[in-house]
Amino acid sequence: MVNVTTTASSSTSAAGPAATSPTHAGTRFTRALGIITIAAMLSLAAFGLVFSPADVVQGESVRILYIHVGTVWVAYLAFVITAVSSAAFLWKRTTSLTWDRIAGASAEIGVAFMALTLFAGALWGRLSWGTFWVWDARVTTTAFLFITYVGYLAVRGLGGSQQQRGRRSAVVALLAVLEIPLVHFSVKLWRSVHQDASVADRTTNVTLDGLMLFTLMLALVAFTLVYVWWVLLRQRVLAMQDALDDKGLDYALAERRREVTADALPGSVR
Amino acid sequence: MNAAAQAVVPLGVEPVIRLVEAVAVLGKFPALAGTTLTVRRGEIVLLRGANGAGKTTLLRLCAGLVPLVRGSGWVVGCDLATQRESLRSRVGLLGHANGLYGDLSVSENVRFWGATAGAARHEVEAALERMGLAGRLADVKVDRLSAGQKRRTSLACLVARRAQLWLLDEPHAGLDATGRDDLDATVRSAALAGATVVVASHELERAGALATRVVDIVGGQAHEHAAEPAPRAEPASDTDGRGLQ
Amino acid sequence: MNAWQVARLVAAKDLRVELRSRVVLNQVLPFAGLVMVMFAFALDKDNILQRVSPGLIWLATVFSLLILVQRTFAIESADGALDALRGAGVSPAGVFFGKSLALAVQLLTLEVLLTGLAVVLYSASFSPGGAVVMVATVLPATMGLGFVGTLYGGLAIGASGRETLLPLLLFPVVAPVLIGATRATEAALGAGGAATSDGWPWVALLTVFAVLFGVGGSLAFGPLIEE
Amino acid sequence: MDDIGFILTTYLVTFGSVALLAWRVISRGRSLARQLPDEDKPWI
Repeated sequence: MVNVTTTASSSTSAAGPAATSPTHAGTRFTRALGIITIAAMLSLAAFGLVFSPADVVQGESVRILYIHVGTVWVAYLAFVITAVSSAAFLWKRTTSLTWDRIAGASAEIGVAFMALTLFAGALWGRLSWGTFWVWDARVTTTAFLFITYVGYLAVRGLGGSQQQRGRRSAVVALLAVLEIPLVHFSVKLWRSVHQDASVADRTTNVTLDGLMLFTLMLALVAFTLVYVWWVLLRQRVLAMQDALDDKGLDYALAERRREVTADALPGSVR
Repeated sequence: MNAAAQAVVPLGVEPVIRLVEAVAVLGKFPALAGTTLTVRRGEIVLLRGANGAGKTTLLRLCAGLVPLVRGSGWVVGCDLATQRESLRSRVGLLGHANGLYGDLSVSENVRFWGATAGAARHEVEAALERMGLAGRLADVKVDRLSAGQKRRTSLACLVARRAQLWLLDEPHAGLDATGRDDLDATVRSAALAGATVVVASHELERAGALATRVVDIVGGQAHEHAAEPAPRAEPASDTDGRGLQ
Repeated sequence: MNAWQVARLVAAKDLRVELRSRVVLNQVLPFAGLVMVMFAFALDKDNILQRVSPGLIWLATVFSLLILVQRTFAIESADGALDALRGAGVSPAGVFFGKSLALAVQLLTLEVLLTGLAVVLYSASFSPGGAVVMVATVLPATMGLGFVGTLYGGLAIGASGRETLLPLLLFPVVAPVLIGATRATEAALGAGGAATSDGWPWVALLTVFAVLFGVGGSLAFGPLIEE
Repeated sequence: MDDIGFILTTYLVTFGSVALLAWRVISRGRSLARQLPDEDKPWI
């Protein structure tokens, strides 16, 4: 988080007389958002670790839950946004790749937060259930969701033209939307048949007092801010990446055209 | 450049291929760097050029297999930017790969590819006959064939597809003398029947004799050959523009 | 040519290639059988094999699916035939259904063999009602696997030649089939004391899966194999 | 004390990852923005 601070403060000084063109992807809005985000994250750390009390049932381990719930919320939000932007991209795919980039940026942070969710969830599970992993329907679906979107990111990296990348990955994202409810439903049905694995129901009851509820809300807000800030910036970076590829094409085209003058044309007059 | 000269097209006669400053890329490499080319119906155009000049990409662009990145283009009346799918069934491409199934026999392959274009059984037989594959070879597995025989089979598939526009990429490669004669005769009669043919070849003697016009491809661009042969008479009948019947 | 004619043509072609080359018969079937035997070595405990035999049948099927999908697209990419299929301008949905159908026929052969092996090796047995559930399970499960295999195979192998990407894309998607088909087969075999009628909800799930991916795949296959 | 260790690990890993992600996107944005003219930055 320290690095965010550096950008936010140094960007004003970087805009000296020589550089009217900004040398970063930020705007006044994202910088302000970045500062608010840092504040929110720092206070989340303070409330989550220090100010909020231990739970009556769970004890100190409830502190992990703030992280766990915050990240899983963002991960699901990110995947919903990916699906919606993919549909929007296919809807009007003729021109703009913006929807494709938003989908990609959203999926990237979704995968990262899903990994954090699984990590925090495993540690929390060890503390309160005595086991890192349970074959609970929700946990299993989440793991499948994670792998599915790792696959989605791999498809984005397959190469080819920008339009092709957009179309392919949008189709894969929409297929994932088809897949997730099926996975969830089948896993749920499976678990309801096998009652023995209902360890997940044993100690999940948390009694939230006011400060704990506040901390939980703070976690949701803080992680959502991180998500919004990151997607805004990442989407711009991806746009610049695509623009640079186009520039590369311009350069390569000029190079290619120069071959004509370099090679003597066989027996032709121009 | 001769873009302006080529853009002058007789009114009412839509050219089979019209490319204006077309750009196509392979990965990030601009294989076609602003190609302007017009081909009219019944022509046999020879594309010459060094390896990597962009001949193959030009043919694949015209076959609707490579997307148009910049510029504009129309092939057999379809816009390359928006109607790639609908142009494909009317164009036949003989690429570097033969597109054959090695475990199937020669006749099974030709029948399959003919069927994708809706060819009847007798048309498939005729195609096999024309490429000299009707006899013993017809039932041989493609895996067992020599390179030249595979090329013949691939050509027979193309003939059976009865395309309006033939795009041939190095068609002579690997063929023996009779194979080349068969190929040339096939191409000529297809053109006479109203099909248009674009050939990319290094075999300039062979292909040059066949062609009605020569276009040089250099650095991903097209340049009309100066010594253009006299224009062919416009093929008479055959209004539906099909090749061999 | 409409999509159904294309599908018939492509399916007939794929099956004829298989009849000529016998790759599935001579290599994939023995592989699947071997997997069943290896399971017996690995899980050699009292009655456990009989209890887990439904899962083993479908696990072996899913592993074999991976090989079958690679094979069905190796046929297309060996000599640029997939390119030629795109170039021929035939309906992509037709190609999708054709290849899925051919894949399903090969899978079906495999499943019959695996079920037979489970009966022989793991002493599994069917009641008459169980046999009905089994048939009702195998058909939608096989179609679903065929659709999903063709769809992601076309993306990973057909369009880009990335065979290593295939399991990553395929396995999360086939999870519902693996779960559903295994539970339904448990019901059919009465493994672990399951009642035969427990199988029907799973058959419904498998049918929904097959229909969804049949429709979704026919729409998505074209864009996925396009350049 | 398992609890303290687990809780601190969770917080460290989470905040560290978020910081790493933020740093990555900022530095990438900077290096790309330097290479491109203003017309390629529509958000300005």
